[in-house]
Amino acid sequence: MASTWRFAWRNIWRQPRRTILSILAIAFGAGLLVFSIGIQLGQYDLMIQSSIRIYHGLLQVQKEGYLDEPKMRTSIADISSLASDLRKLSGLDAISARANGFALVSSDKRTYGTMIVGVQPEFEKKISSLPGVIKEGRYLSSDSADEIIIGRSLARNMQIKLGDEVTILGSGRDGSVAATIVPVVGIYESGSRDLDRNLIQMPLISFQQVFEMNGHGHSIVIYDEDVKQLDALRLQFQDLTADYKDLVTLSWDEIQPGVRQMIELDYASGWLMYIVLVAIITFSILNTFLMSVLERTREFGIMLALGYTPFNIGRLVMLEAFILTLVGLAVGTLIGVAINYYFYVYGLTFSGMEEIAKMYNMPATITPQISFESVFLGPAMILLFTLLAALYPATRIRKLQPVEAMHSI
Amino acid sequence: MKTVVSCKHLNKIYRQGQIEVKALTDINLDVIAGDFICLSGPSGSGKSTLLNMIGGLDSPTSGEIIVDGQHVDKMSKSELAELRLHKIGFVFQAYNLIPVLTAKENVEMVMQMQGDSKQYRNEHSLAILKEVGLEGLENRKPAELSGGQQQRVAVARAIVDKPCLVLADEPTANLDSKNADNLLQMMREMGEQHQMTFIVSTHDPMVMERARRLIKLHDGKIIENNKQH
Amino acid sequence: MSHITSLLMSLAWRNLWRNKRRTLVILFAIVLGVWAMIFTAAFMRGMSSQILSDTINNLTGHIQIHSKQYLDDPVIDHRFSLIDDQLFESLNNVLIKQTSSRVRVPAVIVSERESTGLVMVGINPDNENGMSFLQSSIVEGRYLKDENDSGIIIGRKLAERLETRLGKRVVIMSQDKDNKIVDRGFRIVGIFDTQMEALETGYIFMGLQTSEDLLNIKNEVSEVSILLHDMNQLDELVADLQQQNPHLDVQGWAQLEPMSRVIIELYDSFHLVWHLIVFLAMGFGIVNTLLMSVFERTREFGLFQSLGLKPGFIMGQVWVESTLLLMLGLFLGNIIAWWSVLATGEGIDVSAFAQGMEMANLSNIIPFVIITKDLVLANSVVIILGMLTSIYPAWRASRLVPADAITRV
Amino acid sequence: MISVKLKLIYTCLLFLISTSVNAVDARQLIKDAIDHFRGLTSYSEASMIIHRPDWQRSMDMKIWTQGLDRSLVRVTAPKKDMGNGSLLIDDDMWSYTPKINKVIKIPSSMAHQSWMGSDFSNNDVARADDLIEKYSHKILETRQQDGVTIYVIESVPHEDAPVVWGKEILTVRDDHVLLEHKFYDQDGILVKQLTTLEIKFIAGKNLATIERMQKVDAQGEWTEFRLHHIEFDADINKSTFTLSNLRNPRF
Repeated sequence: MASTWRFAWRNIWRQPRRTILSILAIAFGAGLLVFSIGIQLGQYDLMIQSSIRIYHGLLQVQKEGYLDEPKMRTSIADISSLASDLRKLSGLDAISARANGFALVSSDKRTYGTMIVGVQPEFEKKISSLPGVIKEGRYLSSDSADEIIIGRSLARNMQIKLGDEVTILGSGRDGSVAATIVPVVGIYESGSRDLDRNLIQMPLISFQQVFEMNGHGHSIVIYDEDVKQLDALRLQFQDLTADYKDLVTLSWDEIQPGVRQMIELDYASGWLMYIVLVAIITFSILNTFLMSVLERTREFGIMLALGYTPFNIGRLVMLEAFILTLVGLAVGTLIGVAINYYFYVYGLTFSGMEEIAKMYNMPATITPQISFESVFLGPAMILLFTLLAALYPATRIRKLQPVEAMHSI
Repeated sequence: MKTVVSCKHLNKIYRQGQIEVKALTDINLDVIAGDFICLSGPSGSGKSTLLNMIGGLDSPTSGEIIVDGQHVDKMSKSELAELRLHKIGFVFQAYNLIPVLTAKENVEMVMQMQGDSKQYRNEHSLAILKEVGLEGLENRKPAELSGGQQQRVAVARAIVDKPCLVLADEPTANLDSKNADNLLQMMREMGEQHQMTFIVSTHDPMVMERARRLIKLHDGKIIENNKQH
Repeated sequence: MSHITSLLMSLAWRNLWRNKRRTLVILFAIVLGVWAMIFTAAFMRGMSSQILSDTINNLTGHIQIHSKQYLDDPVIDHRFSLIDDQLFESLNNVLIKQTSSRVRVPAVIVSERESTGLVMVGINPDNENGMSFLQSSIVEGRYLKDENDSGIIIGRKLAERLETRLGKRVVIMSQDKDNKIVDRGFRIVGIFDTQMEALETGYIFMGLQTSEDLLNIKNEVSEVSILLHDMNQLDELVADLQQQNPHLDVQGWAQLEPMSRVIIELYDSFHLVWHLIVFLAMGFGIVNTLLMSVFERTREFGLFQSLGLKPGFIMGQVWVESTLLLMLGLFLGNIIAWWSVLATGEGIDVSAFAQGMEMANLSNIIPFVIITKDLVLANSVVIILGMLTSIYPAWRASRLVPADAITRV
Repeated sequence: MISVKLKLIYTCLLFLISTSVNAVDARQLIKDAIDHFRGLTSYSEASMIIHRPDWQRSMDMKIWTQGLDRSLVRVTAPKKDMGNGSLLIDDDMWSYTPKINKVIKIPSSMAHQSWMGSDFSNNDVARADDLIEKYSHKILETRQQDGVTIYVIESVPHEDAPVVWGKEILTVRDDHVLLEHKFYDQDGILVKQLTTLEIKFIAGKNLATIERMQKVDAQGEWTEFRLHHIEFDADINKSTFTLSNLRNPRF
């Protein structure tokens, strides 16, 4: 076997220039694919990260039906202790309870209807980047403080500034009037127009008092920066909440299907481009395989005369193609990974990126993903395509007749 | 009589790594116009090298070559190409013809490069192909002609624009004796008819017989330089 | 020189087909590459032109004029008078193709079963025609007759949500200029369908006069939308209008919809990058194939030299050969790309990713758009880079030493 | 949602506080009631019960009215809602909550928010006085039952009336007690109905003292309005209905 490999290896280098060009073509393709898949996946990670990081979390435990129809009464009893139980049982710390309401918020000058969310400030910091984007003032101090933070756009529309008091008027969980006057202690700017215009946070216990929640809340938000843990975590939390009636564990993409679909669309169109690219590369090197067989007809004739079977020769030809591809893939993959590693360390950014990043709550630098998938998916596809291409010349060998072959030039 | 080719103290040394191969050693040779010279000797004796050098395909290590009054050894690549185009015709042992062109196109090609008009090219190529006995085969591709026919086309192409010198490197090597004889016969006739100088390398005795002058080479040296007939 | 050119051409063309299989393989790679370039460019152009036309059609126009505070707080208070000599005069500009004045304020729509908040738009149907998506998107019923039309037009999705339909009455409620609640019943006379859910659920349209009557205003509007003859004059006109109407806010679409602008710019810059990538992928194959054909024709090139053809001629021969190959590939690639774009008809339906598309400001059908600029770019990349690339094999061919070449077996 | 509550009460009052019917013209039947009612003032005490399969809550309130344009409502129980008040003057609404001691004007976008969990939709109560002017009325049926005449009136809103219903069918006794008020959509399908469950003779009149609003497609969910006490022509003048009185716990 070793000698077959050595034989194939030597055959490859009979035409060094051609071989090097073919290897370069494969290396180029592999490098490009490794690089762009890495960037692409990195960007998706970023989009997912940002979208779950800013507010919605990786998973949410909700009462069944709440997602479709967010009624105030579709709530989870004693949500703070459930959240703390889940923290204990799962070992994860980034778990926070929330309660949601809709209310009229007025300043002296204006009144707007907005979302009001009761949060646990201590844990909210671990699951959401919102506490980190306070541009004026500070984040909420404790679970029971009477204070709110408000988005920049809403503050501007309501014509209020830090320290001003706003009136909140809504309906409590029991239908009673929920009302309070609270000072604005922080103004945030998340970059998401929706949030900045539409979301007010207040401490959970204060919220529960104002809205007569009686300890209830609407969702337990679970955050983990490793999106790949999603399925495992989901199962874990389904198990942990199995004893509770009507609780469902929802993943980020069920809560925000838009981001996932955007990624899927981009991924699908990305793959179409990759496949076209790999096909072009395959055809580019198909000639190398083809010629290395056709110009060796005489040689193969002699081999046939020496007792090789066409199958042996075909295998040799395939092996040569395989080795050549492998060398190219190795070179390209190394280069691709090296480039990605460089950007992994130093970050990649380009013009226009910042504006897009802002729209989607993303940082303006992409960190390429370096994972099994990002590194090997592209090269594997090239290998598959080139081996398929090599089959064609290899099958031609079966038609060879020893005497004719030996007499051909 | 005019001297067409003049070689003085011609030396050619090939280097293959550490090894030096003396291909030609101190060749002195004058060829007068209208001569039909046979260059003979065993393989490796330097026949092809000498021919290539006279034709400017290869350059000497030392010494000088004068073809039709011009110092070949001092010419640039494109001057050499000009010289070959206008003054020298080549016939090789094999692979004389451009495979993608027909017999007539192969002959016309040189005229085309010289800028001859289409009508002139047409008339002359047809005439010369008729002269070499290929009437009716003008539009065949080389692959559709026999070895002898191909060599005739090669000769026709070499002489079509009346070069002063035709260099033929073993033109008969791939031909059977009858075809070889015919080709030789034809070349000689053409030379005489069109007042062209032929230098033909060969190790075929039959060819040597037909030569007016026989030059024998051995290990890169002229060992015999006889005038016959 | 023509005799040499014609010789070069016929030699090159015949040489191209000496090894049919090899030429076909590389031709296929080129055709695939050219196809990929043009098809992808058409797709991206379709995306960006879709974004642009959607942006412009979705009530944005090329330029919009608002009162200073309107964009921050789009309510009835921030309106401006149309009977303003200065404004009237400055809108009488030769660069302007069409203008449409609109009342555009928040409102609530109520059916028997549901109610929802949205934006109520009062338009002059004649001025609006050709300027926004509305008239062409009417799928049921009719367009507005005039400014006084008593009916309203609503989106299909909105009708579904409200469980109402064409011919039914709904109640529209808003605030008049004194912030008093005003409401009225309106009959639905038209249903529009735009594929963009946000548009279909977020807007209703009525006659401009009807809306002014409802809001108790006269000759006052929320915005004037402007369409130009030539988009290149946009910046100039924005500056002029702003200067002439300092009390108003004049903005071009790119400022109004920065997201769309950034995406369009990104797509634009990606064109060339993608072309280069595809070219590189096939470039290796082109060089390799040409080199193969050069080296197996070594003796022939020796022969050419012995016949007195200069190195330049030999170089030219190979070069013309590859140029012919490239042009043939371009020709077929263009035809196939054209054909495949035609075959997609109105575009590809990506409604499976509807929510993701909406995040990117896109509708569900993406048309393929071929424009001259993109065709020229793709073709130039291939022909220019292709000719540059084939210099190497051509140069190799011309560098063959004649004595070696001719005697090589 | 405060406004909705307010209007709900307001509408209920319209039907509760009814006087005798002398004419048999449909429009007149309703107009007379309204005309008689307008110019009158009233003070009443009532409670509202919102019932759901899994919960129920009740709220007591005091209501002052003057004609159709003005009303003031003060919640008296349960304790946590005590003191909440609403004021309606023409089409403008204000809300007051003692918790924050603040009066808030309800913006239009909120005025039509559906009231969480309630069976009273804002639409049917949006314009109480519209029922006279913005509808066409006709008597569908006049029948005798238990010695009283019962009129069944069909009211169809005018084209531009801010009403979403296709038609409303009211069943009124000749002593002007509303027995039933059905709301049909524009396809003629019954969406919800208000039914009088109890009639008592109080304050010198026959009045519906318990009314229930129920959506047709949500059984087990209803809202009841119960009238406990009412005084007509009470000592109420226009100055009762002011923002300062909204803040004033006496009212």
